[in-house]
Amino acid sequence: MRENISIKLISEELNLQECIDFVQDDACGGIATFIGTVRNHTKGKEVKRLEFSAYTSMAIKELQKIAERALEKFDISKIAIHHAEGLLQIGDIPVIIAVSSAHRGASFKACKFAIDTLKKSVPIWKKEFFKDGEVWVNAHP
Amino acid sequence: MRENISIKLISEELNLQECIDFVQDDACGGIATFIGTVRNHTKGKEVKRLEFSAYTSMAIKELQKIAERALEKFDISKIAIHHAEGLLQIGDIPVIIAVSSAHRGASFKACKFAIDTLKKSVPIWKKEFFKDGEVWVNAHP
Amino acid sequence: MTIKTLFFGITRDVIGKSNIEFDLNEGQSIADFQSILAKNYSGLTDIKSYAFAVNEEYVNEDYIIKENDIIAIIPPVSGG
Amino acid sequence: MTIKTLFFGITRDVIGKSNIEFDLNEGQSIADFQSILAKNYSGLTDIKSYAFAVNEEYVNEDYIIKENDIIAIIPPVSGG
Repeated sequence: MRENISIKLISEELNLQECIDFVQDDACGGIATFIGTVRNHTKGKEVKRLEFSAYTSMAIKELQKIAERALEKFDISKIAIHHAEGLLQIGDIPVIIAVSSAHRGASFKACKFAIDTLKKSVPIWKKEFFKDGEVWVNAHP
Repeated sequence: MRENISIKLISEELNLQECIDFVQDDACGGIATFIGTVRNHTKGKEVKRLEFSAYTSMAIKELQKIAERALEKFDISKIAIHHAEGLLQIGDIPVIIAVSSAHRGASFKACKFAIDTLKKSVPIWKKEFFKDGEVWVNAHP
Repeated sequence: MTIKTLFFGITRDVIGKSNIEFDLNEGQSIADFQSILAKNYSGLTDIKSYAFAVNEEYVNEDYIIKENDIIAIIPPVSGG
Repeated sequence: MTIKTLFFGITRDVIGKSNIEFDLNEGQSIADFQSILAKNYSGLTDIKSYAFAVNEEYVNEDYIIKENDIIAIIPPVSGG
């Protein structure tokens, strides 16, 4: 792993400060972050909890690729992408992305690129649990 | 102050977790943040430290206006804008902006709007200290 | 040749297993394999769409499956 | 009327004071006041530009200064 990239896919609670500390760089003027939070509803239905499962080895490779592409595309210094696996409750944090850059525009763009791409390409799946059942998100037409 | 806005302009260290906890909302899917960090150089010159001073009462009003405009312009839930006053060292955090929203696009946009506007309109001034002198940023033609 | 196939997310629920070994002929493509899957597991047709990865990299339909490949069925992802 | 004026950032350094009371006539605008300032404090002309606030709100040149107003000289801001 390159020294300006931190990738994690773990069953423990994600640590925001760890991501900030990783990307913090004395040559940088700012850090943009995106912190996912588990929502209590989806399409009007109350969500009780979520479960994330992953093709872990491939997911880590895909996360790494996103980080590398972000470093190529944008004038940024460091990037951390941490994602949780397993059961999450409402308000828990499934994902943290943090990006540092000398000028803030680049870190905003890279952060948005990373979360948008993650949601399209990384083999991680979310199951939503309702009072009356459970559903794999995005799975059905 | 509205219950979905947290504004601070303080001499103590800013607290990222406090901003996150304030904007965290069970109805929201994500939080975008911007964290300013003191850079060790400016235009090729090494910066030793910074000092922020403010027209405090007016600055708080202007910060509040930015937060209110962000809530009007974007589909966001809550916003925190915390800014530091006084002496800061390299790596210290002069500003934190955190925004929560149901859908992530809105919080990214609002966060960028808030920092861009803050840098244009809020009566806070930064003095950079170099080895051989000090300069008010943006002051001279 | 015997090819190991991994199932995730909804496809794992539909198939009822996390992995299956398939007997394939040399020269068969991912498209060929998809037909075999669809024939054997009709439940898969209820899924919006799914992609394939071989050895942890996405591949397209034309990919020719090789000995020792590990195929993964990737239903629509929903991380983040 | 006596009008209190506040100085911040570089203007405070140039003037050497954080506030000054000026004697102004009724009906004078911010533009008039700016001329008075420029005449008395030539150092201000070295500054890129500066704005004015009255009672903690930005005002433009046309604003007519009123009794009890508190004027603030706002040099280019650099927060964040």
